[in-house]
Amino acid sequence: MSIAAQTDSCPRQPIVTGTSVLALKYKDGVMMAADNLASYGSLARFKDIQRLHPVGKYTVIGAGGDMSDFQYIQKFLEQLIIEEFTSQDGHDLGPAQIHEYLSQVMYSRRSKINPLWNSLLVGGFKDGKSFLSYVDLLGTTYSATTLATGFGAYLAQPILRKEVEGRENELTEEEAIRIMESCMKVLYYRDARSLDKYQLAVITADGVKISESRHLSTTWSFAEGIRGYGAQTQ
Amino acid sequence: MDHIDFNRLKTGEVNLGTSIMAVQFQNGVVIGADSRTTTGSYIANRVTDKLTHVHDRIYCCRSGSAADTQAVADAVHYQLQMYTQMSGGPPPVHTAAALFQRICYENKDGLSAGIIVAGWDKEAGPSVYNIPLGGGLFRQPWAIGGSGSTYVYGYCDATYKEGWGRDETVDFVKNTLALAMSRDGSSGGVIRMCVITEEGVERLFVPGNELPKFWEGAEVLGHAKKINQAEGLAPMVVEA
Amino acid sequence: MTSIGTGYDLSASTYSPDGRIFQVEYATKAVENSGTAIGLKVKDGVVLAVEKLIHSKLSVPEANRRIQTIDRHIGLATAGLLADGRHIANRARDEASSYRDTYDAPSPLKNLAERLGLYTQAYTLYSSVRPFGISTILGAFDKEGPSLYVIEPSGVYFGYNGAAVGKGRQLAKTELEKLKLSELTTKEAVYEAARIIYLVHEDAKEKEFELEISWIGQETDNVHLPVPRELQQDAEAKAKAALETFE
Amino acid sequence: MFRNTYDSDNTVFSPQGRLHQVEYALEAVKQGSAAVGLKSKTHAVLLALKRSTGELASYQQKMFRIDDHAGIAIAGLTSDARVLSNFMRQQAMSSKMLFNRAIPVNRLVSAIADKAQVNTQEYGRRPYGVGFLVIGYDESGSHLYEFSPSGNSYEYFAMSIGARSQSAKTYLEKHYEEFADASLEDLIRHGLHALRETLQQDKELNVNNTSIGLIGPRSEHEKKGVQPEGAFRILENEAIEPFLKTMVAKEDPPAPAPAASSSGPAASGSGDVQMSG
Amino acid sequence: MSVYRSPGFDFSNSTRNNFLLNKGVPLPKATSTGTTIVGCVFKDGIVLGADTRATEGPIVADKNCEKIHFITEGIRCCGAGTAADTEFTTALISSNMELHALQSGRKPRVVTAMTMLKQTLFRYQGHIGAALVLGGVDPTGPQLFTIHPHGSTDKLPYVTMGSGSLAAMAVFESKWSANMERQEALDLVILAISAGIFNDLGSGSNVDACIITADGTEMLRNVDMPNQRVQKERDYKFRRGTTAWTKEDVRKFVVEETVTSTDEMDTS
Amino acid sequence: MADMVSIPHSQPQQHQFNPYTENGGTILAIAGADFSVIAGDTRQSEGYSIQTRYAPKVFRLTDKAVLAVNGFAADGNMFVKKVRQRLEWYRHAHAKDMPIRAIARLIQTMLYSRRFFPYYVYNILGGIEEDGTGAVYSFDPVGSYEREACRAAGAAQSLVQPFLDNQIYFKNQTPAPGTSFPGHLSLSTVLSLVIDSFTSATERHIEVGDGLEMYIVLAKNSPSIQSLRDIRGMSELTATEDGERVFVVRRDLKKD
Repeated sequence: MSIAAQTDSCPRQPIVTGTSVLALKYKDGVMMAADNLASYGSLARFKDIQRLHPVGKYTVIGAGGDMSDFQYIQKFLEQLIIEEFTSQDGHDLGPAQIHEYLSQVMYSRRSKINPLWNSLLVGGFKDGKSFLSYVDLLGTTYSATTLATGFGAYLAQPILRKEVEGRENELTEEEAIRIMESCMKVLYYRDARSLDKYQLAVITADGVKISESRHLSTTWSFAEGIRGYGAQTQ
Repeated sequence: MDHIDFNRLKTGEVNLGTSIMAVQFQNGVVIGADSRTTTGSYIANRVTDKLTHVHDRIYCCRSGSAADTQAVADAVHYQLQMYTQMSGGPPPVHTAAALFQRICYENKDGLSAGIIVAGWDKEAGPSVYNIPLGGGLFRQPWAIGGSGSTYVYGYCDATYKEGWGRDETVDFVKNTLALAMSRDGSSGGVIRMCVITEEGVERLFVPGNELPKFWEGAEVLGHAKKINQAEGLAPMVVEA
Repeated sequence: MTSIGTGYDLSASTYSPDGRIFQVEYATKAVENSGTAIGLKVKDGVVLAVEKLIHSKLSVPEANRRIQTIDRHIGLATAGLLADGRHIANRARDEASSYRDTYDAPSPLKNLAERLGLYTQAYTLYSSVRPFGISTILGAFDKEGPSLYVIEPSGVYFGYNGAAVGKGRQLAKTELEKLKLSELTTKEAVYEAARIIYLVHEDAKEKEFELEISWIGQETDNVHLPVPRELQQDAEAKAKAALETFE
Repeated sequence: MFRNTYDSDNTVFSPQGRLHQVEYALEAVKQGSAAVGLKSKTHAVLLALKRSTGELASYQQKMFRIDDHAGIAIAGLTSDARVLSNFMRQQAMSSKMLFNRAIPVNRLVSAIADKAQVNTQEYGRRPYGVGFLVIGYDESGSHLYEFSPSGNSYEYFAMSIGARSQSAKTYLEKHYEEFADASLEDLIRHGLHALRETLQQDKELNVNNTSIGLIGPRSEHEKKGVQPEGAFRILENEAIEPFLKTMVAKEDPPAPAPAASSSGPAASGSGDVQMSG
Repeated sequence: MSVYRSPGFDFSNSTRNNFLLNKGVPLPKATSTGTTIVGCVFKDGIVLGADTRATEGPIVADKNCEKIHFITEGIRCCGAGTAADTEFTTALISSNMELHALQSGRKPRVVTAMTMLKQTLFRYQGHIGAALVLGGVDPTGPQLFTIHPHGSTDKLPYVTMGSGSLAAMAVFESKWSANMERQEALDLVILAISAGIFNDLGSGSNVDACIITADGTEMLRNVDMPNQRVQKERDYKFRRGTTAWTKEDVRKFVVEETVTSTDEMDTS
Repeated sequence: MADMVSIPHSQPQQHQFNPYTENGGTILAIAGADFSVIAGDTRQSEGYSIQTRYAPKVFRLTDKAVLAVNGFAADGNMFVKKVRQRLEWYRHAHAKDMPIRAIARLIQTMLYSRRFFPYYVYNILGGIEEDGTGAVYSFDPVGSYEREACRAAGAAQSLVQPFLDNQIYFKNQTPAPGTSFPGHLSLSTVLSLVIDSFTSATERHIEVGDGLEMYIVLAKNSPSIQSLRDIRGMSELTATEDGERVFVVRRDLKKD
């Protein structure tokens, strides 16, 4: 399948979009989180879409940005995995390879000035090693023990770095879930394109698990007494 | 390659993306608003109070630029106080609305303000005035405004009935705002409402985690078929 | 072969005076020289088995596969020229992939068989190419359930409940006909397939061989996979035992 | 050699279902000097006999590096080998570029086999006239493959191609069960013994006419600086001296290797194989 | 345009500037400083916090500047945005507050400062690039506001501003609670500022804090210093005479004068 | 309000796709008599955000050549990958590593081939020439290059280059009467200067920091090896015996 199949040479802009994706490394592997919202401008258009997608047996990709481009990415990765499966020779693609491939596709599309308008996280676990890396519409890549795309880079990454850096090998799954939950809550509070419904993916030696939708419980009570924006008291 | 993105966010105007509403009923009016203020898609304030007191029985709901609407409301608030001192009695709602309209109309190029004025007065009883962007003035039995309102006109048209009492009106406002907030990314947070009657002003508060719930889609649909490749070799999905 | 040397048999684009295309028939000969391959479509799946002749004891067991995977749910076994077999498998993968691309769904086997039939047939039309020297068995579990097709060098294809190609196909077919295929489970079919391949091989008294066997069905979540080692070993043991009683 | 009506063209089946042109191409492989390959659990080794066209000529190149984890030895038309080995290098590099992964060895071999198959089916082409032994190391361990012009490829514990390769095969078949756990030195010694079988009566293996290609951890006879550790490398000239010394003299009387039964005219000993054959 | 001004708002300057801008006459660019500033209410008062980095584009202009400005004894204001704007605006309002207090004879209130600030900023339609966190304790109790450059205000129990505001807000949103103790609140503010310092390139160096209660104001300059300058590997003292010269010219600066008395001043 | 129109800021939509970005950081290289030091910080940023605290900008190409890339990270990584593939083809063809001056010319050609859609990357190539001398080649994004004794590039170039001019070329320094400045600095001096360059750049440039990677290439049998004896955080990357040697030293930089 040709990756550059799209003939449209004029770069579009993202239409139906997803917001942040978060990921961290912990003791048993990698955890990733993303909410279930796809926005159309400021319209909360689809509230039940999954933005975490398993690729093969060891990898999950999470996407922010244009959802149609993400679906296209899912499709060609699925083809790639099938190609790999049909070889039936004991070799299969791990997260590092999938990330490399994705980076090449993203970079080559940006070089054609016809980008796939996404920020993607690739997380995985294979042969006893965790993997976590980022790639976006420009083909820019980087790795770290905690990563966040979109607003998450501003709102969640500070918390993730504080909680995770230096403790990657101690953090339990429960702690990791707690951290993710608190980051998702901050995002729900402060990102106008987010939702209080999200999913978690864990990738460990046991393979890939993507959770059911989870709801955030939020706090608002402190706001009841607020009146006006200045001198007003009633 | 300057750092424009952040500058925009920093210097960008603060907006009340907003869903606001006012409905009159037999004895008074119910006004309501969400609580979200945004710069870009960052929520600068998630518990804003957009229901602004301009006189004892007159409030306005603000939408548009936060700075502009605050300045306008402050100015009207001041003028109504002057009016009260000069005339020796509380102003009618229509007078408050007229003051708002004058400022909005005369500065229509420089202001970004969509305001609903509502309240109770002795002459007219309860009344609701809508002053949309250009600075026109329209009296309505119910009014909605802000970016969230476009999603709920249909609901309001289908639901509103004349002759409601207080409680039905409060529910109508609450449900309408909840629906608007659930679809409009620029609206959200909590619902603040005021019931303004001859007797006084009653504040109501619905926290963000107790908003009325409506249809929210499946848990996760996303993809017609999701392959769970967690266990063993990835199976193919076969439609029944 | 009465027309050998008459010159009407040198090209796929030439008919003989009695309306035959000899090159296609010769291609079929290539199939008949090769180890037997069989396919069984049963109640809840499909089993493919191949009698893989070992030409050297230096070759690594299990390495040089003759059953290939086309998509998650499709397997393919060929008899004839091995390299042609890989060619057709690659083509089959492309077809399956392009179907997926267009329809966002796994290709039904019927569709794939048709596409491959057309492809094979195209190689019987021109003097610039030769026909494929293979017969192909395709097995799958698609939305219609288990499915089995055979494509001949001429490009014709048919659906089967049990199919056999290659050197021992006659005997294998006889054996397949004795089975109540529609009542067998996939697991039972593995035993039958192993028995038939052993029987066919014994009949031909060929050199060493290796049994290669795969399945698709409920046992594998509808994925085409090699039969698990323990099961294969057990099936082979039973097949050998059956051979003794047979004689 | 017999001639018939069905052997002039690769798009023609004989009435027996054979492809004579392809079979002739296989003969071209047998014209080349012999190459031997064998593997253990940790190593894979290639050995080849180099010919020289004369006193003043250098010895031919029998081995090519494909990547750090793969290399080949050839028998047959060297120019065809260059085309194919270049293609293999491209495949290896594209795998690095796209996936940052060393290409699995079997796929490397399948890629050229598929290329070769096309040349057996379409008019206006000829089958490649070269055979390869491919060694490699990947996630599933060490590998040895034979590639032939028919478009076939097989994986072996040990194999030999080229002139008089049948004699080497006979040796390998006798000893292959020892290879899996053999040390690198033992593995190479077996390889040398096998290669020796392909020599004409009066010839000996020496530093000039023997090449060794290998993959896997360093031997005690090798200099340091294998780059990176265990990568494919070709040993020639004095580097193979210590290995030649490990050879054990043939048991006398030397079991005369049966002359390669099906091979055509025995390799003449000098003169590289030319395109015209 | 009429020579008479209509009552109300006057946007003519803004119109002129936009016109010039469209004509291609660029306005001089003021340096926008990245910053993290925060404020939070606790049981007895307000804690304000700020980082100490000042930048000019990507260059660190000042590694330890002060961003918490004095308004009155019980009211302080953190400034983010254009450095000059925050300094002048707060200084102006500080002065006016003092005058206001003197005139009214009452303790100054935070809302008063807030109103002055928002009216000033609104008048300039965002061209004064000051983003402020205003906090203090007055007779009405602890008060905390943010003021955006366009003149809008927010009244909240915890606020952040500047380029590091998201990082700091993340800390508040996950850790703030009502009725904190003084130390708790200070620790939280330090944590919030640190989040800005380490995650936002516009913010850096040290943490300043200010605790305001009814009892008084405590300015905690450099309350945390997580980014000390490291020891250099080499000593860069230059030998005397390193700088070359082309000519030498020694002048005497002690001038001797003799003062002689003249005739008496001639007056006419 | 009919005020949907009044939300110009609510959609941060970029209408024109910009295929470039700038990822910060700084690189530098200094050539000695028989060694070369090539260094870069490890911060990768975009705007005011730190993307990662560890993204290498300096890459070992061969035992005698190290390449530092700075600018748009995606272009940089791709460029290094492509250079490495070209070097691999060279190795296939010649069974040896490409000499550094040939690599320099190769890089020029590769950069210029994209003259009208350039790699937005500043390259500095450091290593050992065939004659055993230390070399530094610096490039602009479209391929103009020259051999120099030292060069800084990237975000803090304007901070670091004047410092190097002063300390390496002794610009604006007059030697003490009767003495002259050394023609080549010792390895230990150079390493100190490099470290000080980066700690200073970290102090005053917001895009520099987090970590420092210094590659050291030594000529065959270089006596400079002595200077490396007590360097902490060092590891060797040499692949071949009896030739040039490559080392890397990693240090922390401030993280604010």
